[in-house]
Amino acid sequence: MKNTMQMRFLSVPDNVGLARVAIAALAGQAPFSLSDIDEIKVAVSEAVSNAIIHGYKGKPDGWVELTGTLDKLGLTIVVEDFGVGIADIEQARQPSFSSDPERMGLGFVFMESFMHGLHVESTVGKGTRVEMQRFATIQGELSRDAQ
Amino acid sequence: MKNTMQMRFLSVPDNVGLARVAIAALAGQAPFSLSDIDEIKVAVSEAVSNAIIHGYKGKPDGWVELTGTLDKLGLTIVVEDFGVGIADIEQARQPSFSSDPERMGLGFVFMESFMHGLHVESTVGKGTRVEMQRFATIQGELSRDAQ
Amino acid sequence: MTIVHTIQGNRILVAIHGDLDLTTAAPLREALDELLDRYREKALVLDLSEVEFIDSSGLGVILGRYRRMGNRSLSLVGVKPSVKAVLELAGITAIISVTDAFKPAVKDQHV
Amino acid sequence: MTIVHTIQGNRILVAIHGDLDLTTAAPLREALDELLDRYREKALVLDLSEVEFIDSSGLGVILGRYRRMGNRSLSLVGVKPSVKAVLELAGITAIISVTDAFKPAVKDQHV
Ligand SMILES: Nc1ncnc2c1ncn2[C@@H]1O[C@H](COP(=O)(O)OP(=O)(O)O)[C@@H](O)[C@H]1O
Ligand SMILES: Nc1ncnc2c1ncn2[C@@H]1O[C@H](COP(=O)(O)OP(=O)(O)O)[C@@H](O)[C@H]1O
Repeated sequence: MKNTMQMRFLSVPDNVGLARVAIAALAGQAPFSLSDIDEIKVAVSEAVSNAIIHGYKGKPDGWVELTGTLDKLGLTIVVEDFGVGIADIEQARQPSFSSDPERMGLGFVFMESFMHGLHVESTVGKGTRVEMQRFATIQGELSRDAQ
Repeated sequence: MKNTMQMRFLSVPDNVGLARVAIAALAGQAPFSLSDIDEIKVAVSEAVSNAIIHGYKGKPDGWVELTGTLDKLGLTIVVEDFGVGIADIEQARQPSFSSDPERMGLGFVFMESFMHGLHVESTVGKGTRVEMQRFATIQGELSRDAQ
Repeated sequence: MTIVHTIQGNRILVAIHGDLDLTTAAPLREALDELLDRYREKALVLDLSEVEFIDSSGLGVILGRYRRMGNRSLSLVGVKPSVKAVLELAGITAIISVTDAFKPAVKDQHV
Repeated sequence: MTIVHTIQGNRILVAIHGDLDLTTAAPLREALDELLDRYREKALVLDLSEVEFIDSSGLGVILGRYRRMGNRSLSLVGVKPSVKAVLELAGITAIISVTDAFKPAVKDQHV
Protein backbone atom coordinates (compact mmCIF):
# COMPACT_ATOMS: atom_id res chain seq x y z
CA MET A 1 0.00 0.00 0.00
CA LYS A 2 3.06 2.26 -0.14
CA ASN A 3 2.65 4.84 -2.87
CA THR A 4 3.57 8.43 -3.63
CA MET A 5 2.16 10.94 -6.04
CA GLN A 6 3.53 14.42 -6.63
CA MET A 7 1.66 16.93 -8.70
CA ARG A 8 1.96 20.57 -9.64
CA PHE A 9 -0.56 22.68 -11.50
CA LEU A 10 -1.36 26.31 -12.23
CA SER A 11 -3.36 28.41 -9.76
CA VAL A 12 -6.62 28.34 -11.70
CA PRO A 13 -9.89 27.49 -9.92
CA ASP A 14 -10.61 24.50 -12.22
CA ASN A 15 -7.59 22.75 -10.76
CA VAL A 16 -9.27 22.46 -7.36
CA GLY A 17 -11.42 19.73 -8.92
CA LEU A 18 -8.37 18.13 -10.52
CA ALA A 19 -6.62 17.97 -7.13
CA ARG A 20 -9.71 16.37 -5.59
CA VAL A 21 -10.03 13.56 -8.12
CA ALA A 22 -6.31 12.79 -8.00
CA ILE A 23 -6.28 12.54 -4.20
CA ALA A 24 -9.52 10.54 -4.22
CA ALA A 25 -7.98 8.05 -6.67
CA LEU A 26 -4.89 7.72 -4.49
CA ALA A 27 -6.95 7.35 -1.30
CA GLY A 28 -9.02 4.68 -3.10
CA GLN A 29 -5.94 2.44 -3.06
CA ALA A 30 -6.00 2.31 0.76
CA PRO A 31 -8.66 0.94 3.12
CA PHE A 32 -10.66 4.18 3.32
CA SER A 33 -14.45 4.13 3.20
CA LEU A 34 -16.33 6.25 0.68
CA SER A 35 -17.28 8.69 3.40
CA ASP A 36 -13.63 8.92 4.53
CA ILE A 37 -12.73 9.81 0.96
CA ASP A 38 -15.49 12.44 0.82
CA GLU A 39 -13.99 14.10 3.88
CA ILE A 40 -10.44 13.93 2.52
CA LYS A 41 -11.71 15.61 -0.67
CA VAL A 42 -13.11 18.53 1.33
CA ALA A 43 -9.79 19.03 3.14
CA VAL A 44 -7.79 19.03 -0.12
CA SER A 45 -10.30 21.32 -1.75
CA GLU A 46 -9.89 23.87 1.07
CA ALA A 47 -6.09 23.79 1.03
CA VAL A 48 -5.82 24.11 -2.75
CA SER A 49 -8.51 26.82 -2.88
CA ASN A 50 -6.57 28.79 -0.24
CA ALA A 51 -3.36 28.55 -2.28
CA ILE A 52 -5.20 29.95 -5.32
CA ILE A 53 -7.34 32.65 -3.67
CA HIS A 54 -5.12 33.79 -0.84
CA GLY A 55 -1.61 32.62 -1.77
CA TYR A 56 -1.73 33.92 -5.34
CA LYS A 57 -4.60 36.39 -4.82
CA GLY A 58 -6.44 34.83 -7.76
CA LYS A 59 -3.61 35.27 -10.28
CA PRO A 60 -3.60 32.20 -12.56
CA ASP A 61 0.15 31.85 -13.16
CA GLY A 62 1.36 30.52 -9.80
CA TRP A 63 2.33 26.90 -9.20
CA VAL A 64 0.53 24.83 -6.59
CA GLU A 65 2.22 21.63 -5.47
CA LEU A 66 0.26 18.69 -4.15
CA THR A 67 1.84 15.55 -2.75
CA GLY A 68 0.01 12.46 -1.56
CA THR A 69 1.81 9.67 0.27
CA LEU A 70 0.24 6.39 1.29
CA ASP A 71 1.86 4.19 3.88
CA LYS A 72 0.59 1.65 6.32
CA LEU A 73 -0.67 4.35 8.69
CA GLY A 74 -2.72 6.15 6.07
CA LEU A 75 -2.52 9.14 3.78
CA THR A 76 -0.38 12.26 4.14
CA ILE A 77 -1.20 15.24 1.95
CA VAL A 78 0.99 18.30 1.42
CA VAL A 79 -0.27 21.41 -0.38
CA GLU A 80 2.27 24.12 -1.06
CA ASP A 81 2.22 27.50 -2.77
CA PHE A 82 4.89 30.12 -3.38
CA GLY A 83 2.64 33.10 -2.86
CA VAL A 84 2.16 35.87 -0.29
CA GLY A 85 2.38 33.73 2.85
CA ILE A 86 0.53 34.13 6.16
CA ALA A 87 1.72 36.68 8.75
CA ASP A 88 -0.17 35.27 11.74
CA ILE A 89 -0.89 31.55 11.37
CA GLU A 90 -2.60 31.24 14.74
CA GLN A 91 -5.08 33.97 13.85
CA ALA A 92 -5.60 32.53 10.37
CA ARG A 93 -6.55 29.16 11.86
CA GLN A 94 -9.26 30.62 14.12
CA PRO A 95 -12.78 29.57 13.12
CA SER A 96 -14.53 32.37 11.19
CA PHE A 97 -11.34 34.34 10.65
CA SER A 98 -10.95 35.40 7.04
CA SER A 99 -9.01 38.22 5.43
CA ASP A 100 -11.70 38.25 2.74
CA PRO A 101 -15.09 39.60 3.91
CA GLU A 102 -16.83 37.49 1.24
CA ARG A 103 -15.49 34.24 2.68
CA MET A 104 -16.45 32.23 5.73
CA GLY A 105 -13.13 31.53 7.40
CA LEU A 106 -13.95 27.82 7.63
CA GLY A 107 -11.20 26.39 5.43
CA PHE A 108 -8.76 25.55 8.21
CA VAL A 109 -11.63 24.37 10.44
CA PHE A 110 -12.67 21.86 7.77
CA MET A 111 -9.10 20.68 7.24
CA GLU A 112 -8.72 20.16 10.98
CA SER A 113 -12.07 18.45 11.48
CA PHE A 114 -11.86 16.11 8.51
CA MET A 115 -8.23 15.10 8.95
CA HIS A 116 -6.26 13.59 11.84
CA GLY A 117 -3.56 16.22 12.01
CA LEU A 118 -2.86 19.57 10.37
CA HIS A 119 0.44 21.38 10.27
CA VAL A 120 0.85 24.82 8.67
CA GLU A 121 4.13 26.54 7.85
CA SER A 122 4.33 29.89 6.14
CA THR A 123 6.79 32.68 5.39
CA VAL A 124 5.49 36.08 4.31
CA GLY A 125 6.51 36.72 0.72
CA LYS A 126 7.70 33.13 0.27
CA GLY A 127 4.62 30.94 0.50
CA THR A 128 2.64 28.45 2.53
CA ARG A 129 2.87 24.72 3.16
CA VAL A 130 -0.03 22.76 4.65
CA GLU A 131 0.50 19.16 5.72
CA MET A 132 -2.43 16.96 6.70
CA GLN A 133 -2.77 13.34 7.71
CA ARG A 134 -5.61 10.90 7.66
CA PHE A 135 -5.22 7.52 9.32
CA ALA A 136 -6.67 4.46 7.66
CA THR A 137 -8.84 2.18 9.76
CA ILE A 138 -7.56 -1.36 9.63
CA GLN A 139 -9.73 -3.92 11.31
CA GLY A 140 -9.41 -7.56 12.26
CA GLU A 141 -5.64 -7.73 11.88
CA LEU A 142 -5.02 -8.45 15.54
CA SER A 143 -5.22 -12.23 15.48
CA ARG A 144 -2.88 -12.44 12.54
CA ASP A 145 -0.38 -10.10 14.21
CA ALA A 146 -0.54 -12.19 17.35
CA GLN A 147 0.62 -15.40 15.72
CA MET B 1 -8.51 27.27 -21.29
CA LYS B 2 -4.73 27.39 -20.86
CA ASN B 3 -3.67 25.02 -18.11
CA THR B 4 -0.79 22.74 -17.17
CA MET B 5 -0.53 19.81 -14.82
CA GLN B 6 2.65 17.92 -14.03
CA MET B 7 2.57 14.73 -12.07
CA ARG B 8 4.98 12.03 -11.00
CA PHE B 9 4.16 8.77 -9.30
CA LEU B 10 5.72 5.39 -8.55
CA SER B 11 5.65 2.58 -11.10
CA VAL B 12 2.89 0.58 -9.42
CA PRO B 13 -0.06 -0.74 -11.47
CA ASP B 14 -2.64 1.10 -9.32
CA ASN B 15 -1.25 4.39 -10.59
CA VAL B 16 -2.48 3.67 -14.11
CA GLY B 17 -5.96 4.45 -12.80
CA LEU B 18 -4.68 7.54 -11.00
CA ALA B 19 -3.14 8.84 -14.25
CA ARG B 20 -6.42 8.25 -16.07
CA VAL B 21 -8.61 10.18 -13.65
CA ALA B 22 -6.16 13.09 -13.49
CA ILE B 23 -6.00 13.41 -17.28
CA ALA B 24 -9.77 12.98 -17.57
CA ALA B 25 -10.29 15.82 -15.07
CA LEU B 26 -7.91 18.05 -17.01
CA ALA B 27 -9.51 17.16 -20.36
CA GLY B 28 -12.90 17.93 -18.83
CA GLN B 29 -11.87 21.60 -18.65
CA ALA B 30 -11.70 21.77 -22.46
CA PRO B 31 -14.45 21.27 -25.06
CA PHE B 32 -14.00 17.51 -25.34
CA SER B 33 -17.01 15.20 -25.51
CA LEU B 34 -17.38 12.30 -23.09
CA SER B 35 -16.39 9.86 -25.81
CA ASP B 36 -13.32 11.98 -26.66
CA ILE B 37 -12.34 11.72 -22.99
CA ASP B 38 -12.89 7.94 -23.00
CA GLU B 39 -10.45 7.66 -25.90
CA ILE B 40 -7.88 9.94 -24.27
CA LYS B 41 -8.08 7.75 -21.15
CA VAL B 42 -7.22 4.64 -23.17
CA ALA B 43 -4.17 6.35 -24.70
CA VAL B 44 -2.88 7.49 -21.29
CA SER B 45 -3.53 4.09 -19.81
CA GLU B 46 -1.43 2.43 -22.52
CA ALA B 47 1.49 4.83 -22.18
CA VAL B 48 1.61 4.64 -18.38
CA SER B 49 1.17 0.83 -18.41
CA ASN B 50 4.11 0.56 -20.83
CA ALA B 51 6.31 2.67 -18.55
CA ILE B 52 5.51 0.35 -15.64
CA ILE B 53 5.62 -3.04 -17.38
CA HIS B 54 8.29 -2.48 -19.99
CA GLY B 55 10.24 0.58 -18.83
CA TYR B 56 10.67 -0.62 -15.24
CA LYS B 57 9.97 -4.34 -15.90
CA GLY B 58 7.35 -4.31 -13.18
CA LYS B 59 9.63 -2.98 -10.43
CA PRO B 60 7.58 -0.65 -8.22
CA ASP B 61 10.25 1.94 -7.36
CA GLY B 62 10.63 3.83 -10.63
CA TRP B 63 9.20 7.30 -11.25
CA VAL B 64 6.73 7.88 -14.04
CA GLU B 65 6.17 11.49 -15.11
CA LEU B 66 2.92 12.61 -16.64
CA THR B 67 2.33 16.10 -18.00
CA GLY B 68 -0.92 17.43 -19.41
CA THR B 69 -1.09 20.80 -21.16
CA LEU B 70 -4.27 22.42 -22.40
CA ASP B 71 -4.14 25.24 -24.91
CA LYS B 72 -6.54 26.50 -27.51
CA LEU B 73 -5.65 23.68 -29.92
CA GLY B 74 -6.36 20.92 -27.42
CA LEU B 75 -4.53 18.64 -25.03
CA THR B 76 -0.90 17.51 -25.13
CA ILE B 77 0.13 14.60 -22.93
CA VAL B 78 3.68 13.53 -22.16
CA VAL B 79 4.47 10.26 -20.38
CA GLU B 80 8.08 9.67 -19.42
CA ASP B 81 10.00 6.94 -17.65
CA PHE B 82 13.67 6.52 -16.77
CA GLY B 83 13.79 2.78 -17.38
CA VAL B 84 15.32 0.39 -19.90
CA GLY B 85 14.41 2.29 -23.08
CA ILE B 86 13.48 0.94 -26.52
CA ALA B 87 16.18 -0.25 -28.93
CA ASP B 88 14.08 -0.21 -32.11
CA ILE B 89 11.20 2.25 -31.89
CA GLU B 90 9.92 1.54 -35.40
CA GLN B 91 9.59 -2.16 -34.62
CA ALA B 92 8.00 -1.44 -31.22
CA ARG B 93 5.30 0.67 -32.89
CA GLN B 94 4.27 -2.10 -35.32
CA PRO B 95 0.79 -3.49 -34.63
CA SER B 96 0.98 -6.82 -32.79
CA PHE B 97 4.65 -6.41 -31.92
CA SER B 98 5.33 -7.09 -28.28
CA SER B 99 8.48 -8.17 -26.47
CA ASP B 100 6.17 -9.93 -24.00
CA PRO B 101 4.45 -13.07 -25.38
CA GLU B 102 1.57 -12.56 -22.93
CA ARG B 103 0.73 -9.12 -24.34
CA MET B 104 -1.04 -8.06 -27.50
CA GLY B 105 1.26 -5.40 -28.92
CA LEU B 106 -1.64 -2.99 -29.30
CA GLY B 107 -0.56 -0.22 -26.92
CA PHE B 108 1.06 2.02 -29.52
CA VAL B 109 -1.74 1.24 -31.99
CA PHE B 110 -4.32 2.49 -29.49
CA MET B 111 -2.29 5.62 -28.70
CA GLU B 112 -2.03 6.37 -32.40
CA SER B 113 -5.66 5.65 -33.21
CA PHE B 114 -7.18 7.53 -30.30
CA MET B 115 -4.92 10.58 -30.46
CA HIS B 116 -4.08 13.04 -33.24
CA GLY B 117 -0.34 12.66 -33.11
CA LEU B 118 2.16 10.41 -31.35
CA HIS B 119 5.86 11.02 -30.94
CA VAL B 120 8.16 8.52 -29.22
CA GLU B 121 11.74 9.18 -28.11
CA SER B 122 13.83 6.62 -26.28
CA THR B 123 17.41 5.90 -25.29
CA VAL B 124 18.41 2.41 -24.23
CA GLY B 125 19.34 2.43 -20.56
CA LYS B 126 17.99 5.98 -20.10
CA GLY B 127 14.27 5.80 -20.62
CA THR B 128 11.34 6.59 -22.87
CA ARG B 129 9.26 9.70 -23.58
CA VAL B 130 5.90 9.48 -25.34
CA GLU B 131 4.17 12.68 -26.47
CA MET B 132 0.59 12.61 -27.72
CA GLN B 133 -1.84 15.29 -28.84
CA ARG B 134 -5.57 15.45 -29.08
CA PHE B 135 -7.22 18.40 -30.79
CA ALA B 136 -10.38 19.85 -29.35
CA THR B 137 -13.28 20.33 -31.71
CA ILE B 138 -14.49 23.90 -31.64
CA GLN B 139 -17.58 24.59 -33.67
CA GLY B 140 -19.43 27.65 -34.86
CA GLU B 141 -16.58 30.08 -34.39
CA LEU B 142 -16.23 30.88 -38.09
CA SER B 143 -18.68 33.76 -38.32
CA ARG B 144 -17.14 35.48 -35.34
CA ASP B 145 -13.64 35.10 -36.79
CA ALA B 146 -14.86 36.57 -40.07
CA GLN B 147 -15.97 39.87 -38.55
CA MET C 1 -22.36 22.85 -12.87
CA THR C 2 -25.78 23.40 -14.41
CA ILE C 3 -28.66 25.31 -12.82
CA VAL C 4 -32.32 24.89 -13.72
CA HIS C 5 -34.96 27.05 -12.06
CA THR C 6 -38.73 26.61 -11.88
CA ILE C 7 -41.27 28.98 -10.36
CA GLN C 8 -43.76 27.08 -8.17
CA GLY C 9 -46.36 29.39 -6.61
CA ASN C 10 -44.54 31.55 -4.13
CA ARG C 11 -41.22 29.78 -4.34
CA ILE C 12 -38.26 29.62 -6.71
CA LEU C 13 -37.03 26.03 -7.01
CA VAL C 14 -33.42 25.85 -8.22
CA ALA C 15 -31.98 22.44 -9.15
CA ILE C 16 -28.21 22.44 -9.10
CA HIS C 17 -26.15 19.76 -10.84
CA GLY C 18 -22.43 19.48 -10.11
CA ASP C 19 -19.80 20.24 -7.48
CA LEU C 20 -20.09 23.44 -5.41
CA ASP C 21 -16.56 24.72 -5.03
CA LEU C 22 -14.29 27.62 -5.99
CA THR C 23 -14.92 27.12 -9.71
CA THR C 24 -18.68 27.19 -9.48
CA ALA C 25 -19.13 29.67 -6.60
CA ALA C 26 -19.13 32.85 -8.71
CA PRO C 27 -21.55 31.68 -11.46
CA LEU C 28 -23.88 30.19 -8.84
CA ARG C 29 -23.88 33.40 -6.79
CA GLU C 30 -24.73 35.48 -9.87
CA ALA C 31 -27.49 33.15 -11.02
CA LEU C 32 -29.15 33.06 -7.59
CA ASP C 33 -28.89 36.82 -7.05
CA GLU C 34 -30.49 37.44 -10.43
CA LEU C 35 -33.41 35.18 -9.49
CA LEU C 36 -33.77 36.77 -6.05
CA ASP C 37 -33.87 40.22 -7.67
CA ARG C 38 -36.35 39.20 -10.33
CA TYR C 39 -38.80 37.51 -7.95
CA ARG C 40 -38.60 39.83 -4.96
CA GLU C 41 -41.28 38.20 -2.82
CA LYS C 42 -40.61 34.53 -3.36
CA ALA C 43 -38.88 31.97 -1.16
CA LEU C 44 -35.83 30.07 -2.43
CA VAL C 45 -35.52 26.28 -2.44
CA LEU C 46 -32.22 24.75 -3.56
CA ASP C 47 -32.49 21.17 -4.79
CA LEU C 48 -29.10 19.58 -4.11
CA SER C 49 -29.98 16.02 -5.10
CA GLU C 50 -27.43 16.19 -7.95
CA VAL C 51 -24.71 17.78 -5.83
CA GLU C 52 -22.08 15.29 -4.65
CA PHE C 53 -19.59 17.76 -3.26
CA ILE C 54 -19.54 21.05 -1.39
CA ASP C 55 -16.72 22.88 0.38
CA SER C 56 -16.49 26.22 2.18
CA SER C 57 -16.51 28.17 -1.11
CA GLY C 58 -19.84 26.57 -2.04
CA LEU C 59 -21.22 26.99 1.48
CA GLY C 60 -20.28 30.66 1.36
CA VAL C 61 -22.64 31.17 -1.58
CA ILE C 62 -25.55 29.55 0.26
CA LEU C 63 -24.91 31.42 3.49
CA GLY C 64 -24.44 34.67 1.60
CA ARG C 65 -27.87 34.26 -0.07
CA TYR C 66 -29.41 33.45 3.33
CA ARG C 67 -28.09 36.73 4.76
CA ARG C 68 -29.13 38.73 1.70
CA MET C 69 -32.68 37.34 1.81
CA GLY C 70 -33.54 38.84 5.19
CA ASN C 71 -36.87 37.30 6.21
CA ARG C 72 -37.58 35.45 2.96
CA SER C 73 -37.27 31.70 3.48
CA LEU C 74 -34.35 29.63 2.15
CA SER C 75 -34.34 25.84 2.29
CA LEU C 76 -32.21 22.98 0.98
CA VAL C 77 -33.74 19.74 -0.25
CA GLY C 78 -32.31 16.43 -1.52
CA VAL C 79 -29.15 16.80 0.55
CA LYS C 80 -26.77 13.84 0.26
CA PRO C 81 -24.83 12.52 3.28
CA SER C 82 -21.46 13.85 2.04
CA VAL C 83 -22.96 17.34 1.64
CA LYS C 84 -24.86 17.08 4.92
CA ALA C 85 -21.64 16.38 6.82
CA VAL C 86 -20.19 19.67 5.61
CA LEU C 87 -23.38 21.64 6.34
CA GLU C 88 -23.49 20.23 9.86
CA LEU C 89 -19.87 20.99 10.59
CA ALA C 90 -20.52 24.60 9.57
CA GLY C 91 -23.61 24.76 11.79
CA ILE C 92 -25.84 25.61 8.83
CA THR C 93 -28.42 22.95 9.63
CA ALA C 94 -29.27 25.00 12.75
CA ILE C 95 -30.35 28.06 10.78
CA ILE C 96 -31.47 26.77 7.38
CA SER C 97 -34.06 24.05 6.79
CA VAL C 98 -32.38 20.96 5.33
CA THR C 99 -34.16 17.90 3.90
CA ASP C 100 -32.17 14.73 3.21
CA ALA C 101 -31.90 12.99 -0.12
CA PHE C 102 -33.56 9.61 0.34
CA LYS C 103 -36.22 9.76 2.97
CA PRO C 104 -37.41 6.35 4.10
CA ALA C 105 -40.85 5.65 2.68
CA VAL C 106 -43.57 6.33 5.22
CA LYS C 107 -46.40 3.79 5.08
CA ASP C 108 -49.97 5.10 4.87
CA GLN C 109 -51.51 4.84 8.30
CA HIS C 110 -55.25 4.40 8.60
CA VAL C 111 -55.90 5.95 11.98
CA MET D 1 -12.88 -4.90 -9.64
CA THR D 2 -15.36 -7.49 -8.40
CA ILE D 3 -16.31 -10.72 -10.17
CA VAL D 4 -19.51 -12.68 -9.60
CA HIS D 5 -20.13 -15.96 -11.40
CA THR D 6 -23.32 -17.93 -11.90
CA ILE D 7 -23.75 -21.31 -13.57
CA GLN D 8 -26.70 -21.27 -15.99
CA GLY D 9 -27.18 -24.62 -17.69
CA ASN D 10 -24.23 -25.15 -19.99
CA ARG D 11 -22.74 -21.69 -19.55
CA ILE D 12 -20.72 -19.84 -16.94
CA LEU D 13 -21.97 -16.26 -16.62
CA VAL D 14 -19.37 -13.94 -15.12
CA ALA D 15 -20.42 -10.40 -14.17
CA ILE D 16 -17.44 -8.07 -13.91
CA HIS D 17 -17.61 -4.76 -12.06
CA GLY D 18 -14.82 -2.19 -12.50
CA ASP D 19 -12.09 -1.10 -14.89
CA LEU D 20 -10.19 -3.73 -16.90
CA ASP D 21 -6.61 -2.54 -16.96
CA LEU D 22 -3.12 -3.44 -15.76
CA THR D 23 -4.21 -3.56 -12.11
CA THR D 24 -7.09 -5.93 -12.65
CA ALA D 25 -5.69 -8.06 -15.50
CA ALA D 26 -3.90 -10.64 -13.33
CA PRO D 27 -6.72 -11.30 -10.81
CA LEU D 28 -9.26 -11.48 -13.65
CA ARG D 29 -7.13 -13.93 -15.62
CA GLU D 30 -6.74 -16.18 -12.58
CA ALA D 31 -10.43 -16.11 -11.70
CA LEU D 32 -11.51 -16.94 -15.26
CA ASP D 33 -8.96 -19.72 -15.68
CA GLU D 34 -10.09 -21.30 -12.45
CA LEU D 35 -13.70 -21.31 -13.65
CA LEU D 36 -12.73 -22.68 -17.08
CA ASP D 37 -10.81 -25.50 -15.40
CA ARG D 38 -13.58 -26.31 -12.97
CA TYR D 39 -16.35 -26.43 -15.58
CA ARG D 40 -14.55 -28.00 -18.49
CA GLU D 41 -17.47 -28.32 -20.89
CA LYS D 42 -19.27 -25.05 -20.38
CA ALA D 43 -19.33 -21.90 -22.49
CA LEU D 44 -18.20 -18.56 -21.00
CA VAL D 45 -20.30 -15.39 -21.05
CA LEU D 46 -18.75 -12.20 -19.71
CA ASP D 47 -21.26 -9.58 -18.58
CA LEU D 48 -19.53 -6.21 -19.03
CA SER D 49 -22.49 -4.00 -18.18
CA GLU D 50 -20.61 -2.66 -15.14
CA VAL D 51 -17.33 -2.14 -16.99
CA GLU D 52 -16.71 1.48 -18.02
CA PHE D 53 -13.13 1.12 -19.14
CA ILE D 54 -10.92 -1.38 -20.93
CA ASP D 55 -7.45 -1.02 -22.43
CA SER D 56 -5.07 -3.46 -24.12
CA SER D 57 -4.13 -5.11 -20.80
CA GLY D 58 -7.79 -5.93 -20.18
CA LEU D 59 -8.35 -7.00 -23.78
CA GLY D 60 -5.36 -9.31 -23.51
CA VAL D 61 -7.12 -11.26 -20.76
CA ILE D 62 -10.26 -11.71 -22.86
CA LEU D 63 -8.36 -12.69 -26.00
CA GLY D 64 -6.12 -15.02 -23.99
CA ARG D 65 -9.19 -16.87 -22.64
CA TYR D 66 -10.62 -17.06 -26.15
CA ARG D 67 -7.47 -18.78 -27.41
CA ARG D 68 -7.29 -21.08 -24.42
CA MET D 69 -10.91 -22.19 -24.82
CA GLY D 70 -10.41 -23.81 -28.22
CA ASN D 71 -13.87 -24.59 -29.53
CA ARG D 72 -15.81 -23.69 -26.41
CA SER D 73 -17.84 -20.55 -26.97
CA LEU D 74 -16.96 -17.15 -25.45
CA SER D 75 -19.26 -14.17 -25.69
CA LEU D 76 -19.47 -10.66 -24.26
CA VAL D 77 -22.77 -9.08 -23.23
CA GLY D 78 -23.79 -5.66 -21.94
CA VAL D 79 -20.92 -3.92 -23.73
CA LYS D 80 -20.90 -0.12 -23.31
CA PRO D 81 -19.98 2.19 -26.21
CA SER D 82 -16.62 3.19 -24.66
CA VAL D 83 -15.65 -0.48 -24.30
CA LYS D 84 -17.05 -1.36 -27.74
CA ALA D 85 -14.81 1.26 -29.39
CA VAL D 86 -11.74 -0.48 -27.97
CA LEU D 87 -12.96 -3.98 -28.92
CA GLU D 88 -13.64 -2.82 -32.46
CA LEU D 89 -10.27 -1.17 -32.89
CA ALA D 90 -8.64 -4.44 -31.84
CA GLY D 91 -10.78 -6.41 -34.30
CA ILE D 92 -12.25 -8.52 -31.51
CA THR D 93 -15.84 -8.00 -32.60
CA ALA D 94 -15.01 -10.03 -35.72
CA ILE D 95 -14.11 -13.17 -33.76
CA ILE D 96 -16.05 -12.95 -30.48
CA SER D 97 -19.81 -12.43 -30.17
CA VAL D 98 -20.51 -9.02 -28.64
CA THR D 99 -23.91 -7.76 -27.46
CA ASP D 100 -24.37 -4.06 -26.69
CA ALA D 101 -25.48 -2.62 -23.38
CA PHE D 102 -28.85 -0.97 -24.02
CA LYS D 103 -30.57 -2.68 -26.92
CA PRO D 104 -33.50 -0.71 -28.28
CA ALA D 105 -36.74 -2.37 -27.24
CA VAL D 106 -38.15 -4.45 -30.08
CA LYS D 107 -41.92 -4.25 -30.37
CA ASP D 108 -43.86 -7.50 -30.51
CA GLN D 109 -44.84 -8.13 -34.07
CA HIS D 110 -47.93 -10.13 -34.82
CA VAL D 111 -47.06 -11.57 -38.20
N1 LIG E 1 -2.20 29.57 1.21
C1 LIG E 1 -2.44 30.74 1.84
N2 LIG E 1 -1.72 31.85 1.54
C2 LIG E 1 -1.96 33.02 2.16
N3 LIG E 1 -2.91 33.18 3.12
C3 LIG E 1 -3.66 32.12 3.46
C4 LIG E 1 -3.46 30.85 2.85
N4 LIG E 1 -4.33 29.99 3.41
C5 LIG E 1 -5.04 30.68 4.32
N5 LIG E 1 -4.63 31.97 4.37
C6 LIG E 1 -5.15 33.03 5.28
O1 LIG E 1 -5.86 32.40 6.32
C7 LIG E 1 -7.21 32.88 6.38
C8 LIG E 1 -8.16 31.82 6.86
O2 LIG E 1 -8.21 30.76 5.93
P1 LIG E 1 -9.47 29.80 5.90
O3 LIG E 1 -9.73 29.26 7.27
O4 LIG E 1 -9.25 28.77 4.83
O5 LIG E 1 -10.70 30.72 5.52
P2 LIG E 1 -11.11 31.48 4.17
O6 LIG E 1 -10.47 30.80 2.99
O7 LIG E 1 -12.59 31.37 4.14
O8 LIG E 1 -10.63 32.88 4.31
C9 LIG E 1 -7.48 33.39 4.97
O9 LIG E 1 -8.52 34.34 4.93
C10 LIG E 1 -6.13 33.96 4.58
O10 LIG E 1 -5.95 35.25 5.10
N1 LIG F 1 8.14 2.68 -21.88
C1 LIG F 1 8.71 1.64 -22.51
N2 LIG F 1 9.93 1.20 -22.12
C2 LIG F 1 10.52 0.15 -22.74
N3 LIG F 1 9.95 -0.53 -23.76
C3 LIG F 1 8.73 -0.15 -24.19
C4 LIG F 1 8.06 0.95 -23.60
N4 LIG F 1 6.88 1.11 -24.24
C5 LIG F 1 6.83 0.16 -25.18
N5 LIG F 1 7.95 -0.60 -25.19
C6 LIG F 1 8.26 -1.72 -26.10
O1 LIG F 1 7.39 -1.64 -27.21
C7 LIG F 1 6.65 -2.85 -27.35
C8 LIG F 1 5.28 -2.57 -27.94
O2 LIG F 1 4.49 -1.80 -27.03
P1 LIG F 1 2.91 -1.83 -27.12
O3 LIG F 1 2.52 -1.52 -28.54
O4 LIG F 1 2.40 -0.92 -26.09
O5 LIG F 1 2.51 -3.32 -26.84
P2 LIG F 1 2.55 -4.21 -25.50
O6 LIG F 1 2.57 -3.32 -24.31
O7 LIG F 1 1.33 -5.04 -25.60
O8 LIG F 1 3.81 -5.03 -25.59
C9 LIG F 1 6.62 -3.45 -25.96
O9 LIG F 1 6.41 -4.85 -25.99
C10 LIG F 1 8.01 -3.07 -25.44
O10 LIG F 1 9.00 -3.96 -25.92
